[in-house]
Formats: sequence, structure tokens, C-alpha cells
Amino acid sequence: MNKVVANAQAAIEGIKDGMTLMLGGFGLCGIPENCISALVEANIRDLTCISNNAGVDDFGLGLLLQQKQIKKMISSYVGENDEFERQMLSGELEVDLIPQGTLATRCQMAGAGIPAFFTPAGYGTEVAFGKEVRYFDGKPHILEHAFEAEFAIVKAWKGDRFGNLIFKGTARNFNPLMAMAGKITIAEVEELVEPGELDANFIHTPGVFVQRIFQGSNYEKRIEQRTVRPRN
Amino acid sequence: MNKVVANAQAAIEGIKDGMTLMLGGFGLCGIPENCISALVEANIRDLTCISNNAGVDDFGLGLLLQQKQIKKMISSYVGENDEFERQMLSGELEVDLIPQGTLATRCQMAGAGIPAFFTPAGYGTEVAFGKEVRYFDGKPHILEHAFEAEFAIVKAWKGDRFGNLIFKGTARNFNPLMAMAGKITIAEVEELVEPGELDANFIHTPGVFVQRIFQGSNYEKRIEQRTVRPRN
Amino acid sequence: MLDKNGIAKRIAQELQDGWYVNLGIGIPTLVANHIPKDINVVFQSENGILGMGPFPYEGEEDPDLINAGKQTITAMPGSSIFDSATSFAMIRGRHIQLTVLGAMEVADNGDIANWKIPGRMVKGMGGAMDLVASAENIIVAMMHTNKRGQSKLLRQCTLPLTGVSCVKKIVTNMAVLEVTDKGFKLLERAPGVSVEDIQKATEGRLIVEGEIPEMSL
Amino acid sequence: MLDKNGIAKRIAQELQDGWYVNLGIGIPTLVANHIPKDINVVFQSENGILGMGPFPYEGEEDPDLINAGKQTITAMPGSSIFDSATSFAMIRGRHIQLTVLGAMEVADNGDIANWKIPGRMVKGMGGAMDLVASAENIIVAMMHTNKRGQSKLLRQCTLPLTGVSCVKKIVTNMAVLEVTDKGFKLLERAPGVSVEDIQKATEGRLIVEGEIPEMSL
Repeated sequence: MNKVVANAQAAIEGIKDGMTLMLGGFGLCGIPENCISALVEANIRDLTCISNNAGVDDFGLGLLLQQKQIKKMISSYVGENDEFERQMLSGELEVDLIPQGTLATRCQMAGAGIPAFFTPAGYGTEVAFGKEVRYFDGKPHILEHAFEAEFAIVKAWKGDRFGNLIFKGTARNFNPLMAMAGKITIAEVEELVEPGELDANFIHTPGVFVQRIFQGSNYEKRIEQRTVRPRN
Repeated sequence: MNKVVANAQAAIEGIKDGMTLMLGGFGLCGIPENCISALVEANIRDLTCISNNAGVDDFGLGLLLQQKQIKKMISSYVGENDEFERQMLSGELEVDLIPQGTLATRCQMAGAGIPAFFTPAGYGTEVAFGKEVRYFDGKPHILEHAFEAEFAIVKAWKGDRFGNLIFKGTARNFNPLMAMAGKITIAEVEELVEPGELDANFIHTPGVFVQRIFQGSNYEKRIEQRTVRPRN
Repeated sequence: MLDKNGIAKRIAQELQDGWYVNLGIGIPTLVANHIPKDINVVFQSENGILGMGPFPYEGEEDPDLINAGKQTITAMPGSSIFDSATSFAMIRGRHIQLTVLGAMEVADNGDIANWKIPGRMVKGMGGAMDLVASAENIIVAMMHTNKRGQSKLLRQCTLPLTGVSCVKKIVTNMAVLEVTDKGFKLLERAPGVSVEDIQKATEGRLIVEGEIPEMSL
Repeated sequence: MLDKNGIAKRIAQELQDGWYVNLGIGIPTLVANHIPKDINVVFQSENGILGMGPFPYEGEEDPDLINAGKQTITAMPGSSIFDSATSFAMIRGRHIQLTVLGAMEVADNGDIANWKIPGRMVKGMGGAMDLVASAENIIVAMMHTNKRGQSKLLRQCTLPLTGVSCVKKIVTNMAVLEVTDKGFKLLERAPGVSVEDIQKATEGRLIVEGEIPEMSL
């Protein structure tokens, strides 16, 4: 039971042109920086990326966009990215925008073997076009389906050889959900520890969901909106 | 923001004859012992109880069954309880048996505002009678609905005044799911601490889901099947 | 006429002790600066934190602790961190007592549009559609008119909707209004703003009944 | 003829290094005692633990650490604890490589019945319906015949079903069988058991092709 691979290059083995990937993170917080770099380097193309955001022009998924490696983005919010907007408005990039809670639950249900569920989010909007509507307790809901993704790539704070993960602060976000949802899940961690070092009672992602793990390096952890208050 | 009540008697205020309750626990592990005693004492009747098991003859929900306070049980497994079997076979007790994963997910979805979902569990069995069947990826699934419960009663290891909870070991089980699902959620804890004492990064149940909390007393924590191995 | 902080201050008066509150990006974020001293509210940010505190002191920013606007934040004692599915369980499951968000347009039946201008701006809805579809108590914080002076309170939204018949109350730089079956009911005027000013700036049906008091801030 | 431990021992041979395995109550539980030394498997118990270890030493029982059979257990290094929804996410989401469970009846199309005898015994299905509906690899561990000597391998189940067309393999005290389109295919005989013995004890369609080897234990 040793899921450790050497590095990001080894971790992304098997990711091919045209595949669907889930990538954890919210904004630039908790994104798998090492694997994104490896995907850029390997120049894998025509990717469908399920990720809450699309990074910024020169960081996160923005790096894949720059190289035009992404065919389709499935996200909830894609502001703050000029290159993205350009590719989308010009039609080069296919974009599926979906409500953030629906995005999260579609990941969660993918990992949980629940193929479809009803949610109130998006009823009466263009998100509901072509979707089944059903009333529960007098309120309209739409039918949404679990995602399918060949690979999920997540970033954790600490992880062990068995794939158990813990996240730090709001860098958790979509990461544990996507970890459950990938057919193959790759976790890059800031610190790789031995089994038993993480308290079994406080594991965020049980190892069963993770197939490959490695200790990443040179995390930049860029801050998108640095906001502070004066010292008195 | 102080959700602390004095004791179990105060915590169950407002629970009335005929109501639907969720009660955490798996077997006798992680059951809200103090609140069950208070319900027995208050002699509240005609209850519908959603709980994975029904206790044993003289402990857990068995205590409510002895006094015939339960009208209907919604559970996945009810063995190991003679009085239960007697009441069920004689028709005094209504019983709805449902697959354990469906039970868990119906609780989880109740708390999450998802009114219905498709699951493969129970297709082709009597569990599926009268339920909508739909195929996903060539496999049959049945439509299941989120529960509704006026009160959820859970047992945690530690909790703070804001209602944040952590559980210990497999006493977690259904507790965090039911905590999310109750219109009013009561948490009894072994140790009540001040906000800030529990690490925000390792809270199992965020306080928003809990309306009342108290430090329980005299926990018996009875073991159902004491199994040991020889010392060498 | 109120400025953005004035709008936030007026909305802060709606808060009740013990409430869990989700504040959207923009004017809603400012509400946190005006909480009355005698009440406690807990702020939820949909990226996964309950008990959001003020911005950090310079040098104490943590890249792993941000809000939904991607701003660096702090966490209050008693806060909790969770994943995005749990976060939206709180929202869809109606565990949050108040949602405050901005809008481009609101219709007099409570419809709201705030995520897209076809062909020009498509940032996405983020968590707004989940919030408006589920929240029982939604206040919109916005300017009464857009940059071209056109009313943002309409008979019908012209932009793609975020949610239908969901907005309950609107606080603008000019007025406080409630959404009723018959349209926007005028509740309060901003200081120095007349009922006529509001009527002129409101395209949707406006209900004016009796004396309309001025806001007390 | 095998005893219960023999059945467990034979099933243990099916395990592969790195597998996550869910063992049901009864004979399946015994499988954990026979894991080949050179492989590592992780046991999941559906009440919420991955990495279940052996029973505790006397005096070290923890009431807060049990398995789905309500037995006191221990946790291995690298184990994890989770709630019941996450546990069944593992199961329904096909993250578990093998499920071993007991049965009252199995039909030759893979149907299984193991939770109810109408009017006589209704303990409930527990997690069995979720397990059989989702698992890609299900082995049934049971005696070939019931206490009255009647076959438990049937043309059709007579008891209420737990799942349809889901069982892949059956290990009994007499044989190892695979469920195929055409019925039970006999793979191995237990020591001292003849093909004729098995044919007599099997009510469902039995396929015997070529020489049937004896199990090597």
C-alpha cells in the first residue's frame, strides 16, 4: 500500500489529450501548482477542466489557457482573467458555467455513486434550459447529474503514503470533493508523512479515494486579493 | 451566540407526542444517552424515530420501545432486540427498513437542501416498491427522498458554546449527518469547551447546524459485543 | 442620498443577534463594518468558512485563508472550516438566516439578475444562484440606478436571471423597498431623497402608502 | 468438506495487494485471519472506519471503536474515521475492490437474499443492499446447504431479495463457483467432495466443464 510517486511528472502519467480533469482550488487558494506546471510542460491538449475558477492570466489554470491546452472549462466563476474572457468571447474556448453549490454537489455525488439529484439552484434561469423540473414541497427543482472525470488533481497540506489527506484553512474548498470523484485521483501535498502520523479521527480525505501522492515543491501560494487592516 | 442549555430535560423542550426525531448512533456506539433518558422520563409518545438501529432490550432506543413510546422506526438494522421483534411482528410497531447507505444519504441530503436523489441500492427488491426507476449508464437506480425531522438528537465527544462538534472514533457514524438534518438539532457532549478551544480546521460539525448543546453526564457507553484477543 | 457605506450601514440594522449571514462581494462586504455593538452575528463565506473575522494585519496574511472574494481574512475564535459541499449544504439547507448580495437588476416580482451581460461580460454566477434559490431572507444591496442613470428596479429583468421571485428586500442609495405581490413597496427614503425622486428612478411598479419615513442611520 | 474457517481461508486467496475490502458479518469476518503474509489489504467497516485492525487486548476495549458487527476493534496505523455518508460513498462510488458477505440464498443469475424471512425474521438489510448494488466484485461466503439440508444455490431465490444479478463468485463448504450467464460454473471442489456431491447439493443450474480441480488451501 504505497501510493507515492516521485513527482508531478510521474503523477500525471496517463493523462492524455482530450481527457476530462477535475482540479481543486478556489481562486488561487489550494490549487495543485506542481501538477498544473507538469501539464503545461507536457503540453497535453484539448482538456476539459472542471474547476471552480480558471486561475488568473499568469497563474493557476491561466497557464494552461495561455498555451491553449483547454478546450472546455466547467466552472462557476471565471472573472479576473483577460485571456479567458478573450478565448470565451471569440469562441475558441467552450465554457459551461454552473452554480457553485451545484458544482460542489456534482463532484460530491460523483464520488458517492449517486448519479443524479434535484437542486433548487438555477431554476428559472438559463442554467435550467433543457433540464427536468420537479416540484418538492411546492418548490421547483432541477435535475442535475454527477460529473465524470478521468483524473482528479488535488492539493493538500499533509498526506501519508496511504493517501490520507488533510487540508489547511480555506485551501480545503473543492479538494476533498474532487478527491472522491476522480477515477484516478492525484494528490500533491506540502508535507508527506508516514501512515499513523495523521490522527485517524481528523483525516479530511480517507486514503481510499487517492491513487497517487507526492510531496510538491516550490509552492508559490500566490494571493489574489491582498487585503489588510491598519495596525491600530 | 450561546446555545448552551442546562441539561437533557431543557434540551428536549418542545418535543411533543407524534413528532419525528433523528437519533445518532450505530448500535450502542455514539448514542445520545442523556436525551434518550429524558425522553423516557417525559414519556413523550407516538414518536417516529429515524435511527440506524433500535438499541437493545434495556438500553438505547430499547428504553423507549419498552415504554411503547415509539410508533414507527425507520432503520436499516434492528436485530438484537427481542421486544422490538415482538412489537413489530405483532403489528404494534410500524417499521420502515431501508438500506444503510440510503439512510445515511437521506439524512445528508435533508441537511443539504437536496430533496431527492437516485441510488442503485435496493433496485429489484421490495425496497423499490412504488419508487421511480431510472437508468444511468445502463444501470437501474431508484429515486429516494431526503428525510424530514423536527428534531435531531446527536451525541458528540466535545463541543463548544457555538455548537461546533467533534466526535471520537466510530461514535461519529450518523451523528454529523443527522446534526445537519434536524430542523432543531440538539447535541449532547462529553465535554463542553469554550469557542476557540477546538481547532477550526478539524471541526466535524460546524456550529451553524446545532441549536442546543449541553454537557451530558454519567455516560454508560455500553459495549454490545465485547471481543478481545489473547495477550500473546 | 447614501453612499455605499451608507447602504451597508442601513442593511446592518436588519441583523439580529445570533444570525448566520452570507455577504456577497462589493457593497454587501461592507456590512460587516457596521454591526451594532450589542449583537453577535457569524459570517459565512461560501468558499468554506464560518466565523470570518476582519482583514489580517499587514504581514499576517495567510494565502490559505481567504473569503469568497479571494481577499485575505482572519478567523474568529469558534470558527470552523469545511469543504464546498458542506458550505452549500448550509446555504441550500437553509441554515443561513440572511443573504446580502448585489444586483444589476431586480424586478418587482423579486427576480434578480447579477451574473451576466450577454456578449459583454460573463464572469459566472459563483454561488449566487444557490444562495437566491434557497435563502429565505435575501436583501439586495445596490445603487438605485446604473451608470447611465437608468433604473435598476424594473418591471421585468432584461438580463439573464440569477433567480426568480426570491428577493425580499432592497436597500439602495435612495430607498428601502420590500418586494410584494403588487410590486416594490417603499418603506424608507434616504436622507434628502423625496418620494418623487424615488418614483422617477424606479421603473417597476412602486407602491407608496401613507407617509414614507426617512431612514435613521 | 470445509468448515467456516476453511471457507474464509479459500476466500483470502482471492485478495490482491493494495485492495480495500469490506467483510460482512459471520464467515466473511473470518477472512481477516487468513490474509497471505506478502500482501497488504485494508479493511473497511461501513460504520465508518478504514484500516480496521484485530480485536483489542482484554482491558483495551474502546466503546467508541467498533465494527459494523458492533464488535470492539482496533485501528491500524494509517487508518481513518468518517461518517456513514462518506462510508457509503466509498461503497456506492466503487472505491472498494471486494465485498465478501453471507447469504441465505443465491440464484444462478447472481440474485442474492440475505436479510429477511417473512413472518419469522426481520433484522434488516443493514448495508448489504448498498454493497451488492454497487460492488463490482462480490464474493458470497456461505454453507452450500441450509440446516435442513436444502440447497442454498437455487434456480431462483424464494426469500425477499437483497440485490439482483450481482453475485460474481461463491465459496461454500463444498465448492468454489462462478456466476455466469448460464448458471453456476463449478471452479473447484473442496477436499474430499466429489462433483456428484456438489451436483446433488445444488438446485440451480450447475455447469461442469472438464476436470474440476480440488482447492489448494
